[in-house]
Amino acid sequence: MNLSVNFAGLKLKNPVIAASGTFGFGREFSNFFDLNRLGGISVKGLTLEPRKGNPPPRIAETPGGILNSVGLQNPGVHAFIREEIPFLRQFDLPIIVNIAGNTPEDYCAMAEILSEADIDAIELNVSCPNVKKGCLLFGSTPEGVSEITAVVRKVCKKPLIVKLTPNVTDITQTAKAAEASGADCVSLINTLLGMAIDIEKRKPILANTMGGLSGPAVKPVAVRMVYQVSKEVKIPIIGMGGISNGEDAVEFLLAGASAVMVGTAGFVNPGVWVETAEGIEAYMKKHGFGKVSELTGALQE
Amino acid sequence: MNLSVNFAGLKLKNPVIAASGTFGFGREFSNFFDLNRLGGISVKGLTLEPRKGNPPPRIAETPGGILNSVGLQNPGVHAFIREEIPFLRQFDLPIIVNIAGNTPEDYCAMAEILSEADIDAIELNVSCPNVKKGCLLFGSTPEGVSEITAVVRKVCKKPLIVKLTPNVTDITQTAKAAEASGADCVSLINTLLGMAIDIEKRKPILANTMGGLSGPAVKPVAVRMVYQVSKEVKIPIIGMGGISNGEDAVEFLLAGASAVMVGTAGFVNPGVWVETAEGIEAYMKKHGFGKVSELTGALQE
Amino acid sequence: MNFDTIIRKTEKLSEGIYLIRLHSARIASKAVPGQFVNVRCSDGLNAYLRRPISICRVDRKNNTVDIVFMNRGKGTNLLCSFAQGDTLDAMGPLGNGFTLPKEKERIAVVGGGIGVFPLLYLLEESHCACKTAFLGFRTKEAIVLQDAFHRTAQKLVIATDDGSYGTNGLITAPFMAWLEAERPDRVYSCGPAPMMKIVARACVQKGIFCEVSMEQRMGCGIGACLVCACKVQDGDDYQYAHVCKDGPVFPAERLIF
Amino acid sequence: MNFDTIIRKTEKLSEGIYLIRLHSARIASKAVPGQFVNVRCSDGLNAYLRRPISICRVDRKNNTVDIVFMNRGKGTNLLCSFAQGDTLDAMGPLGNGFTLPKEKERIAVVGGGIGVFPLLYLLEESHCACKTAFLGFRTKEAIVLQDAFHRTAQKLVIATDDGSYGTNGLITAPFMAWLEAERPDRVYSCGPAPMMKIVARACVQKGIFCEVSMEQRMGCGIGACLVCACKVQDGDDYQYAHVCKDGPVFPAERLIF
Ligand SMILES: Cc1cc2nc3c(=O)[nH]c(=O)nc-3n(C[C@H](O)[C@H](O)[C@H](O)COP(=O)(O)OP(=O)(O)OC[C@H]3O[C@@H](n4cnc5c(N)ncnc54)[C@H](O)[C@@H]3O)c2cc1C
Ligand SMILES: Cc1cc2nc3c(=O)[nH]c(=O)nc-3n(C[C@H](O)[C@H](O)[C@H](O)COP(=O)(O)OP(=O)(O)OC[C@H]3O[C@@H](n4cnc5c(N)ncnc54)[C@H](O)[C@@H]3O)c2cc1C
Ligand SMILES: Cc1cc2nc3c(=O)[nH]c(=O)nc-3n(C[C@H](O)[C@H](O)[C@H](O)COP(=O)(O)O)c2cc1C
Ligand SMILES: Cc1cc2nc3c(=O)[nH]c(=O)nc-3n(C[C@H](O)[C@H](O)[C@H](O)COP(=O)(O)O)c2cc1C
Ligand code: FES
Ligand code: FES
Repeated sequence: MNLSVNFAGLKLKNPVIAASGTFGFGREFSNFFDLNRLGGISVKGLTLEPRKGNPPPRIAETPGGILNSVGLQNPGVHAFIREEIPFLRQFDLPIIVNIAGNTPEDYCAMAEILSEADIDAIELNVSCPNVKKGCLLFGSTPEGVSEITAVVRKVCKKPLIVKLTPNVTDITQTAKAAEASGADCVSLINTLLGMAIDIEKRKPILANTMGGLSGPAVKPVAVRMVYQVSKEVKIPIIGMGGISNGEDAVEFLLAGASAVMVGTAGFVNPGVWVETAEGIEAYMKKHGFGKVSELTGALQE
Repeated sequence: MNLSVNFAGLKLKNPVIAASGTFGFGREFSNFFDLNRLGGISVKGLTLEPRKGNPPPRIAETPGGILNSVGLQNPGVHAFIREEIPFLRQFDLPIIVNIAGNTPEDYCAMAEILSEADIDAIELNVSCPNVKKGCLLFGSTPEGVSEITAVVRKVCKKPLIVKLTPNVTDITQTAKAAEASGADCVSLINTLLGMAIDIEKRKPILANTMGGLSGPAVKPVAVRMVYQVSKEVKIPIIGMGGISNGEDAVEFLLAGASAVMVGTAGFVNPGVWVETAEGIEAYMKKHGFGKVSELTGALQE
Repeated sequence: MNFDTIIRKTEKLSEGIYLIRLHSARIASKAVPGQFVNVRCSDGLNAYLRRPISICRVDRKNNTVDIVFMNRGKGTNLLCSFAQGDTLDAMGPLGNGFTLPKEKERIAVVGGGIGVFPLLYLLEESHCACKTAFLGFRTKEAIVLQDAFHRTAQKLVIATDDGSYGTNGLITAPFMAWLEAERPDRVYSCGPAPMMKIVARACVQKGIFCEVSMEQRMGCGIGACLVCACKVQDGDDYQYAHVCKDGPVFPAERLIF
Repeated sequence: MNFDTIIRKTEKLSEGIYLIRLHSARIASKAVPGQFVNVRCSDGLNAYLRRPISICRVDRKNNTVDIVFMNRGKGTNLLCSFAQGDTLDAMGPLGNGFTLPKEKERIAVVGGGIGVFPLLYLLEESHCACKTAFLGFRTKEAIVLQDAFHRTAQKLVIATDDGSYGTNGLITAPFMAWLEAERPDRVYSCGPAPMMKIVARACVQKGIFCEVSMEQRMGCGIGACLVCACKVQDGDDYQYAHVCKDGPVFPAERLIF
């Protein structure tokens, strides 16, 4: 069976992509499975300059999910190009580069640099809840999304994915803003802003007080948003949020996604990416689908 | 130990209130425990006229939570006053009446009628995601919340609680709007809009397509919102969303709530309301708190 | 609140169908045919909600209650791994049961798939002149509790969708023929909605007393959350009644399928 | 991906402290002292994340691995109910271990509470001239594995916070006195951060080789998610290293407590 998908200038051998921030630059998980089996990788969010990230604790377990507040710890875009691309290029694996910045200039500078690098797409992270400046501020309003998307579009020679935050009143507005400003694709959802308290210490568990919620708990919110966005935009959608297996992924595809990203579930089960692709394949066999794209939006209403 | 709390004109013998829509008008659960042990009840959301509600299925199970799309099935405010208040008044139990409408006039008419009834407070539901008109539309913007709160305030002679939706970019804005327009208290969160898909039938599980997410899964989002709102408003807060025991409730109190509501967890454990109050008491004993109000906002930062 | 029961026995009745025998004086002493228990399949977040399962048989002397279920999802799958001696949290008995027949009456039950279980309990508690059971299954392998039905009913008709046993096709066919010929006093039905619809409509047309037991996804199981809606007649209009509290058994003429 | 191991034995060592003996050729053949396994305490949403637990002992001949843990939350509480014959999903061995001493060297381990477990494994694998163990516990009742430490170390000093056994107070007091007098070649420490901070600082000051094993809440356990941050020196500045991949064992001089 053919699991490949083609959209937004990306060719993926299967629709399962490792979600940004949960898979580093692929080195660690490559000790556990063959990265050639992934549909793609979205690397840890990069900034122009290296970032230290937030103080620990950076993670809290919540019912059916986790909160994280890594705060974009990363070696910077230059070190990435120098040290990580050669490693990743050993594999037949589309590289999506997730980027975040404090200012439109930051985003543009990175997009320009990456346009000349050996990568496959750029994912604009305008939705990270764990940094003080920029990022989520842009992603929270249609105007902010428009602004960043438009300026980056001008300099970006790679397929441009805009990653949307779920922490908005109406995600179709930010999705439409991204589309209108030249995005080739939207990916959603980033994490839901949340908080957990250690009642013995009477302190937030995360040193940064609040963090981003991901994992199975957020799945219904994510499916809903993919569904809503798919009704309002024509560009393809990469869906994510709480996917743990092929069945979950099929929910996102039916809701309107062209591909999915999987993150948190890999912490518990490093086999999740491969198993999710296999699960989609099994579903297609059982129900007589020949191509993954036939599943996209195939909801009976 | 004294678990009583006094705020917004309400006197509760303990801070645990049954959440609207999960406890009917108290009759059913009264077969399982003594309603005198509750801090209060927020009754099923009422409308001016009776409503049939949405077609089934109205519930879907999701990881660590549920989606519901009851759609405000209720007998109307008049039948409630006639048939349910006498039943509830057999108990020493503050009655909070949750009301929803399509128009400001609906809300006002109900507030006027209920101001003359033997009840203890009115909870303005401007956050129900399961009805087509009104309600959530008002709750989604600070202007909408202001409008409804202000007009109801004029005719309402009871303590006025405004119940906020989490489906907004910034809940502190709607909370401040409620406060500025005369609310005595805000309660949060109502349900997060979500969706689940039956991949075998390729249809949404809920007949209404989307529904409201509640239960443990939403707790981190709810705690975060209570915390954020408590930093921005001076009126008391009733916190809810995923509470399953005393420890969960303490999280909300520490985050800034004066009392809590508990809903979904009661479907699984009908003892949850009583056990939550007992759990708060045990926590207070262990940590040397004399009054519940000492816990409110007692986060060390 | 403690709804704990002790599991006295578990048994695999056929592929995917399991019986659990609970020890519970609370349930055994109060249950009537048509009622259900609402069970917790795990004590955490896995299969978070309780699952409604009909009572299939009660042994009042020994205070045991049998439930029989099909493994068809997260919750029932967890239930399969319970064993003798384990504790099972079972709220109940819940809901309204069937109206039991009078001594002289001739009754029929029409069940399909997992709908047959409450009907066995009904037959065993019905002390009346003549009891006929019409049961539909997918295949021969899916047939369960045949002996038990055989013992309690004077006549037992079985149909399988694939014709691998008994009548070939839907159970409604032999039932409708029989109904025409026999005009029983009461008919009870539980199973897939299309089956119950045919049974209900035929009985209502002929003025034969008929009760059907409905299924719906549940939240609280006791009538407080209003999720388990079921369309019923309300004069010229309709209303949503609630399966857990107003049902699961409804008079056929009330229902709008 | 299959990290299943079979539980060969479980034992309650003291109030709230449990040992699980895993059968796993994969782990037993590769593990070195200081490494950990990342275990799933349930296979669903209860205690969703894996829990890191140090390897406490390895029997290479029999391919068994002992882990010892304190029941102090949701996950470890679930772990307590595992029994012999059960399957436990244990990823590992993970992280970097301690630098083993050379034959002629004199070493000390300084452990507190649940920090003592990896130190036992270290001592048992250290074939060197002289091994001294300093262990701190809350009370007499909390003392575990005393015999095992006794067998492998030439000298064993125990302190309890409440003085109910051994030295009264923190273990750092007798250790610091001894350190002053003995100047060992290597010191290894694992336990509460304040304890490790004292040990690390003293050794760094005196130029004694010292390694400490850090704890931090984890996500992936392998270095991919960057949540398990731990402040380390980076020239004049600091960086966040990661306990799971760069540690859990760090040279004392690298750490910023
Ligand atoms: C009054 C009543 C009596 C029942 N008696 C029996 C019985 O005796 N034997 C038997 O095998 N089954 C019976 N059922 C059906 C049984 O409740 C479902 O098969 C079961 O809930 C499925 O749970 P799951 O976790 O396996 O499936 P999942 O699909 O994982 O369940 C997901 C959610 O949907 C609900 N759900 C799924 N299917 C149904 C359904 N058909 N009816 C109600 N809720 C559903 C579940 O309760 C759960 O909340 C009865 C249902 C009702 C309403
Ligand atoms: C490298 C390493 C080795 C360890 N070795 C041992 C050991 O040998 N024996 C032992 O008893 N304990 C050990 N711990 C601590 C052990 O991981 C925690 O006690 C355990 O995770 C607590 O889980 P819980 O579900 O009981 O607690 P909960 O509080 O319910 O856990 C909630 C979350 O916080 C995390 N967490 C809570 N406390 C800690 C902690 N101290 N360190 C890391 N994560 C934490 C949990 O993993 C989980 O993700 C080790 C920790 C690390 C990092
Ligand atoms: C530890 C962690 C770090 C993350 N870092 C990033 C990031 O750098 N950039 C980004 O766009 N999203 C980041 N995310 C969000 C994920 O890419 C994804 O949107 C989210 O986790 C939902 O998917 P999941 O439930 O499958 O994990 C991070 C998530 C986690 C858990
Ligand atoms: C079945 C159901 C019906 C509900 N109906 C109402 C309602 O009528 N009015 C309202 O304000 N909230 C309603 N809610 C929301 C709850 O009052 C509460 O805000 C939400 O469920 C979060 O709390 P929980 O996680 O403890 O259930 C309903 C929730 C559920 C699950
Ligand atoms: S399940 Fe709650 S009313 Fe029926
Ligand atoms: S736990 Fe993921 S990097 Fe350490």
